[in-house]
Amino acid sequence: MATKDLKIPLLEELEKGPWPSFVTEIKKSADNPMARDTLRQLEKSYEDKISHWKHGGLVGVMGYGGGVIGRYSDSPEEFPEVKEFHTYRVNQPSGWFYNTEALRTLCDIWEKHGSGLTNMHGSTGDMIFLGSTTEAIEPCFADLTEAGFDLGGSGSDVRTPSCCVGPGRCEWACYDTLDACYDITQEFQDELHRPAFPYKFKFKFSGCPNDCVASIARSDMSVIGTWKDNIQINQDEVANYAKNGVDIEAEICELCPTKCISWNGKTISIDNSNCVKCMHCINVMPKALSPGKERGATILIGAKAPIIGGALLATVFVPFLEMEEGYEDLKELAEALWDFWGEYGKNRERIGEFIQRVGLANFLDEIGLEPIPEMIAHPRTNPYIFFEDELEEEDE
Amino acid sequence: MATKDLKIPLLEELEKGPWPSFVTEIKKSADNPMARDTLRQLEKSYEDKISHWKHGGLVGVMGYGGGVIGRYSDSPEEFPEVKEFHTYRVNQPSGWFYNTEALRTLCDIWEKHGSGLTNMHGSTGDMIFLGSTTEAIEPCFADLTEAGFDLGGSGSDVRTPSCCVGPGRCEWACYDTLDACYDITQEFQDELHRPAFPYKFKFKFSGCPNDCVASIARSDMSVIGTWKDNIQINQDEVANYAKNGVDIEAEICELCPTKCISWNGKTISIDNSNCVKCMHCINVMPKALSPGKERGATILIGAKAPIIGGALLATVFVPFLEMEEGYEDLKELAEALWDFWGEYGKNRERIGEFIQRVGLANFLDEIGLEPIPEMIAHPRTNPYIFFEDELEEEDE
Amino acid sequence: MVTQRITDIGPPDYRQFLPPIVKANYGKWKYHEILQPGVMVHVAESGDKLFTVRAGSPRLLSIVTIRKFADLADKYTGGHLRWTSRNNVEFLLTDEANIEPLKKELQEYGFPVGGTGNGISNIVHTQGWVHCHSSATDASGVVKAIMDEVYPHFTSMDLPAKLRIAFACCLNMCGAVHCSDIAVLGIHRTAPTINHDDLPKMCEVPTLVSSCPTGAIRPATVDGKASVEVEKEQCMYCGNCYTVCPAMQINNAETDGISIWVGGKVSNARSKPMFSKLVIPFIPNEPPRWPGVVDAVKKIIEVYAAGARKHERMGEWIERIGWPKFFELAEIPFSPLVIDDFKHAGETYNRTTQIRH
Amino acid sequence: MVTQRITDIGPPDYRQFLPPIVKANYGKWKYHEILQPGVMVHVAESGDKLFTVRAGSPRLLSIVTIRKFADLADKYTGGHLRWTSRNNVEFLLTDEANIEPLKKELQEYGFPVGGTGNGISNIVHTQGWVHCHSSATDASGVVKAIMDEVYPHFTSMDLPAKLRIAFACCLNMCGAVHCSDIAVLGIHRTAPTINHDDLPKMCEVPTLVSSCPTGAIRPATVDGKASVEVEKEQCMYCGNCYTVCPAMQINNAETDGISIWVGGKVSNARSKPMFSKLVIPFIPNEPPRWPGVVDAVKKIIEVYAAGARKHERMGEWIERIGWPKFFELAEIPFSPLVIDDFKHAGETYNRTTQIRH
Ligand code: SRM
Ligand code: SRM
Ligand code: SRM
Ligand code: SRM
Ligand code: SF4
Ligand code: SF4
Ligand code: SF4
Ligand code: SF4
Ligand code: SF4
Ligand code: SF4
Ligand code: SF4
Ligand code: SF4
Repeated sequence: MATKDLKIPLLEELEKGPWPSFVTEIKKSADNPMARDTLRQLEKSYEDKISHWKHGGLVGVMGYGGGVIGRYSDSPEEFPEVKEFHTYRVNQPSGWFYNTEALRTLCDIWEKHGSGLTNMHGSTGDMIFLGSTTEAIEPCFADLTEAGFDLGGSGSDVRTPSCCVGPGRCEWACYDTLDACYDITQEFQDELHRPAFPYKFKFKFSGCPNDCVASIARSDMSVIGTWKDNIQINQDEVANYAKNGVDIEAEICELCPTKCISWNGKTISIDNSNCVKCMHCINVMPKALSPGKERGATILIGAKAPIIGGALLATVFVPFLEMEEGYEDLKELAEALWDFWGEYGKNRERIGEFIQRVGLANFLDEIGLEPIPEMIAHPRTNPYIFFEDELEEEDE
Repeated sequence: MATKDLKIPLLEELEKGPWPSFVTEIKKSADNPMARDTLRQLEKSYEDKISHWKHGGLVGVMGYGGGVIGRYSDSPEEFPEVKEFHTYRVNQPSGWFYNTEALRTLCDIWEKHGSGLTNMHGSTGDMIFLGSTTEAIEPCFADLTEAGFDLGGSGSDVRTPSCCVGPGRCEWACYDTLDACYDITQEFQDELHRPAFPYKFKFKFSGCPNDCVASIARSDMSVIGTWKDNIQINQDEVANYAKNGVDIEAEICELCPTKCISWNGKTISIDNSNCVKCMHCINVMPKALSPGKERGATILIGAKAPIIGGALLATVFVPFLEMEEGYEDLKELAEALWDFWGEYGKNRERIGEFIQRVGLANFLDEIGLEPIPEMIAHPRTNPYIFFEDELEEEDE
Repeated sequence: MVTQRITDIGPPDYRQFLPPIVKANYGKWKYHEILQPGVMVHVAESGDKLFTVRAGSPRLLSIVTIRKFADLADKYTGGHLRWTSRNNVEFLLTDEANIEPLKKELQEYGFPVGGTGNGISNIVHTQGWVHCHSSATDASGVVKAIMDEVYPHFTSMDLPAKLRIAFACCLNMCGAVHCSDIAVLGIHRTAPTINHDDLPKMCEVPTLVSSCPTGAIRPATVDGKASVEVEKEQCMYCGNCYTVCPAMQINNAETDGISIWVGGKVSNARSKPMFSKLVIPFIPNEPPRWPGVVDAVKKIIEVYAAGARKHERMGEWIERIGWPKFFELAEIPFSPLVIDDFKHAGETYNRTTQIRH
Repeated sequence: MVTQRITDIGPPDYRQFLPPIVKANYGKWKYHEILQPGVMVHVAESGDKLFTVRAGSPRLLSIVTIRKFADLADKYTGGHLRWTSRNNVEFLLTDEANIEPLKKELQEYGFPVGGTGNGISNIVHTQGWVHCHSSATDASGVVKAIMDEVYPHFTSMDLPAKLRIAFACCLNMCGAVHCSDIAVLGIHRTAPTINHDDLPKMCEVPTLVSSCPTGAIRPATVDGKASVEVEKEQCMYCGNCYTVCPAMQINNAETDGISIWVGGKVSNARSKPMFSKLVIPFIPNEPPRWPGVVDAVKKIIEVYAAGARKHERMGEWIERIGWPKFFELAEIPFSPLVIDDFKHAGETYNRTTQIRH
């Protein structure tokens, strides 16, 4: 490999140590001049402790408003090969499942059109193809679609949905996360490729309250599997866990958030009416316990990172939704949200912030959802109640 | 009594039932024409469901800015005797202790100058003398001071401090609430009688974290007794409680907020380093447990009712203060607060709201208190950190 | 002349009012016991015993009654008595034999003995139509109606824990109801009506404008005079403007009424102090006996008494069972108005899947 | 022409990529066991067993490595593999005998097997100086330096519970670090410097002005051109203006650096999801190996590992022992900057006497 002449002593410090090194990875692609200049410019950042990337003019695929992030070196003379260094967000398959054939095809395309560097995967879930010229965009896109791949979202659109492995491997999946993610992604191709919202909108699908795609923290619509009926118990296996060293009282009963499990030294019993489906007992004894049989999902709305008003976790909108194939209820809900937010949301106002601005009760009223106590942690503590509307209705 | 001719059928409904009736009380004073018209006007309010009082022009004692609340009937022709119906806030003795001589003197003064109606006591703590004319104010005040009583606060001043019964009767008093309340009241007579703050400022003194004067919810400076060392345990008495039916595991260990007590069926043991001095275990077994010996108080600042920005509970400023006679530290702290708030607080901005507006860290800096983790429930979750000041200091 | 006026003497020194037994054992109490509802003994390290007999009071007392209390105190306590932070009267005895006769006389005079331990004590309350200009309802009357109904819990100690009821007649919350197990709060529901004739005479427009927490008040010229106007959609009927300016009439016989809040507490015992939360946004004013309010309070107490564990305050119980269950048990329809929409509203939304289905 | 372009096909159908054993047992899994760090078995109702070998990855992968993974998959898994939500690679095997050879080859190639159970998995992270314009620090380099140090916790499962570290290079928090056990966050600490020449050409002033969350940006005419000025006292260096307008340079080699946050979580297990809280406001950028950050993270992990009970996540442990104790144990000086002063700051003040003295 043609890396000897690269003077990157600082970066090479990061080839030491047991964890696989991203520097080594970039070096592996160093036959590619873009990768070489990536390393050289990065070494410069390591020297002077500042990013040397600029953003700027829109780049992208014809007819799409997103999927490519434009990026330019701020020292194009010094690093001509990364003068333009755009990324592609390539929509990953549900659950990040691949076969080797697909992977090799993707590698070939990226060898042909870009730096040969990727992120597997980006934080939203896409495959990130890291670094290509403006010129390469359209041909690369053609090759991708030819191979059955499409771009993901960027800008004020539906972002690439993602999901946990779910029924593909996990015994706790309370609905088909892979299918729901795929179905929703397909349904909203137009919304994904042609930004028309006040700001981005992210879907994430987790099969159970463990929330392995962190949907409650970072998706505008978070779909988290849960169940309604009783936890399924195999008492023999409970006894086995106890025998094999699980301290059921300390590790399970005491940590149950509603203290609804009890252990008599032989069997456990669960007051399911007080179980809040937190998963903890099931997590500790997967052979003995499983979620109930009446399964569905809780739909939560409005999580986001701090910009602008502070980070938000998602809020319960639908405590329990049966996740039937086709997901019509989910789609209708999404569209109801978008209608209202699309009309009244401010530019760069995520839906979570919008809900807070207009007030949850008003928002629910507008989208036609019945307010129920499950939507709140507790009722208001301040007496600043807007009665006017109600009184006007009484008058009528 | 001359109550037969009073037509107050609605109010008389409130003479029924086992609880002592305020209507009966007013009737008892019905020889007094003001009390009669109070009943008549109140009956009118009961008929038309609205208050018939107005506030308005300032009334008061010469040289004082507070202590008398002006009140006028909105129907003076109909109820001439309550045309003027001002209240006096008479500063109660610490802990609301009286002897019969003092009570009789007060009754005589009030018979002479007012309606004969009182509140024993007002929510802040004062005796409230309910209803007198403007003319009566000065003579009544003269008689009160002659008898050793003075007016309490109203307006933007120090309000009448109050305290729990403390060492006067309660075994849990961690400092001398009665003395502290009296001392502070005497110290700040000028601040109490001559409003010069942005808004009211209330002191309340509770001898232990049970907080029997609700100071944490409704005083700008809340002084709550606590201790530093180990809870004193009499294991024999613990055993007695257990024998007499206290389920120590369920009623105490499980309800301890930090689960720092354990019970082996015979004795309890407490991990005092994790005890948060909540009082619960002591409350349940007063014969067996008592607060430690190293006693003092936690000082909390800024509680208030909802107007304007929503209600606030008080915030920890000093986790532990030795409450030595003279209370110099307390007085210094109060004055430091008033200096800063007095200068920068907005009109009608309670100190709790002011602290939130300027930020707790800035506030502490201004009054010269070291910030410590005990002052916060948890560190910030948002990344909006103002570094500028710090960086400027580095520059210097 | 002026020099002869006595001022700034402050309250009398409490020491002169302390009973001798208190002086002797000041700060040296060992433990206490509740002997029966309303009767306690505090035992000093010295072995001395102080007995307390606590009587309920309507707070609004005539001097006739106060003198009667003085008579009783002279007869039974050596002239010593005190009031509590919840407006009950406490007779401080050293002779145990005096307890029953005193109780009897008090009860005959109409003043029940009770209010201790795990029961309901007196309702902390405010002025209402008896004295305040901005009250959305009466205070003493509502309190009387409720106390008549919950009376058995005053004279017994049969609840899981203390249950503190407080009442305030407007959202100034002079009773500091905001941290009560059950708070009964008078509320206005319509924007103030402006008396444009009086306003310029009585009030300063800038002070008035800035008194409004929501910025609903704007300067306006009405009939050539400097007055204000109120943006109704922004008004939340706090009455703050009325307190600053009497020409902004906030009281409204048609629309004023009462709201019910639950689950607050003050003590630091077990759980941290908590605010009360709104559960019933509105019940009309129904003088003289407010049946709607009384029934609502009674129902809440019943379900609490039936459901809570020993030592569990209202708010602790509700946190354990969850708000959905509380609304269900108390048979209170869930009103969208209880969903917060004030400054920190977002902090009150449910942000977890932990739900009872 | 345009009609021939393929668009809006979406991602390929995942079904084509599922291993046969997954297709056969789809949604019919019974339980799983972690056989050793990085190796799990999922047992289906049918009795079928799916073995997973999880390997760590720097996320930034060359196609050379991806092809190597493909080779390994062809050799050991019938061509089937997946990535996880924390950017690890999972090889999906049916033949238990292939586990050890695959592990060996992976490790030889430099990719450790681990990341399961009660240990540290891969660090979720962002672009940093490798690709993003607004990064206050590098991402991949900091992550590499930390992972080298916490490596033993990746290849073992010796912690009380899962410990999730996340990294983001600016407060846009693309890594969604805000709910992590330990969050490492790049921060700017000075207001943007304005390029008044470029600004009028590149940006719309109204959009720019309204992009600032604190209202620090005001329109201004500079050298006769429409530009903006920044009220420094109001700026909290969020970089929002820079994202909207490249002429507002937020990066600053002197003052940029890293902050450390702890105690967040996402799962609904036991406790509700929680945000991470700031404990170290600033550590300077120290490329190439960021010793300050690495040491801080290591120390926090050490005290957590020593103090937490089984199954207790970082935030749950700290809530149990209290924040004062955490600062003491972690030997972190308490900075006034960790005291909140943003919108809901008052909600973070301590409003109880419950204190460990
Ligand atoms: C590539 C990626 C980071 C990564 O290394 O993985 C990324 C990169 C950028 N994000 Fe992000 N975000 C990425 C996932 C996220 C996530 C995580 C997620 O989606 O689960 C978040 C937090 C969750 C959320 O949406 O709130 C996130 C919150 C932001 C924000 C703040 C949004 C907010 O409402 O708070 C911005 C700022 C903005 O929108 O202008 C932002 C903006 C950006 C921009 C576009 C900066 C810009 O304005 O140009 C970054 C381009 C970097 C580059 O040079 O390529 N990025 N961004 C992630 C997308 C890859 C993918 O498609 O898979
Ligand atoms: C008399 C009393 C109620 C009672 O029946 O006991 C009372 C009565 C009034 N209060 Fe109060 N407050 C009384 C204790 C309280 C308390 C409780 C306390 O002090 O512990 C509070 C809540 C705690 C607090 O201070 O936050 C309280 C919070 C208010 C407020 C709201 C203040 C705030 O910052 O939120 C106002 C409004 C105002 O200041 O304009 C107010 C205003 C008023 C005014 C002066 C109304 C006005 O603007 O004219 C009331 C006069 C009523 C009248 O007709 O006499 N009153 N007020 C209490 C004083 C008696 C005494 O001195 O002992
Ligand atoms: C007399 C009084 C203090 C005073 O100076 O006036 C007082 C006296 C005692 N309180 Fe109190 N408390 C008094 C108002 C309060 C208040 C304030 C209030 O109610 O507005 C509180 C805070 C209430 C709250 O949290 O909302 C209060 C919270 C407590 C507690 C904690 C209860 C809890 O578990 O949350 C105890 C401990 C207990 O009862 O086990 C307590 C215990 C006690 C003890 C047992 C203390 C003692 O050893 O003497 C006293 C008799 C209690 C009883 O009545 O059963 N006292 N106590 C007040 C009587 C009011 C009344 O007439 O009913
Ligand atoms: C593969 C993956 C899902 C995927 O589709 O990619 C996954 C897979 C599993 N998770 Fe997860 N989780 C995965 C990310 C997550 C995340 C998201 C994250 O880390 O960003 C979370 C939320 C973390 C948080 O709360 O901050 C997550 C919270 C859990 C939990 C709850 C832990 C807790 O007690 O709080 C469990 C239960 C357990 O481990 O006992 C769990 C359990 C599991 C199980 C045991 C489920 C199963 O039966 O297969 C899987 C193996 C766990 C293991 O690694 O020990 N998984 N899991 C993700 C692996 C990431 C990685 O490479 O390390
Ligand atoms: S979220 Fe639940 S169903 Fe999905 S992988 Fe995690 S544990 Fe399994
Ligand atoms: S799932 Fe959670 S709440 Fe339900 S019984 Fe198990 S530990 Fe308790
Ligand atoms: S606050 Fe404490 S010391 Fe004071 S009376 Fe109540 S229990 Fe006793
Ligand atoms: S005082 Fe409270 S925290 Fe301390 S041991 Fe007793 S119950 Fe526990
Ligand atoms: S609560 Fe309101 S109406 Fe009642 S006394 Fe206080 S200020 Fe007046
Ligand atoms: S009642 Fe309150 S909100 Fe309405 S106008 Fe008056 S001050 Fe403003
Ligand atoms: S966190 Fe900030 S600097 Fe890092 S990739 Fe996201 S936007 Fe860019
Ligand atoms: S960095 Fe943020 S706070 Fe500062 S000027 Fe820019 S947008 Fe405003």
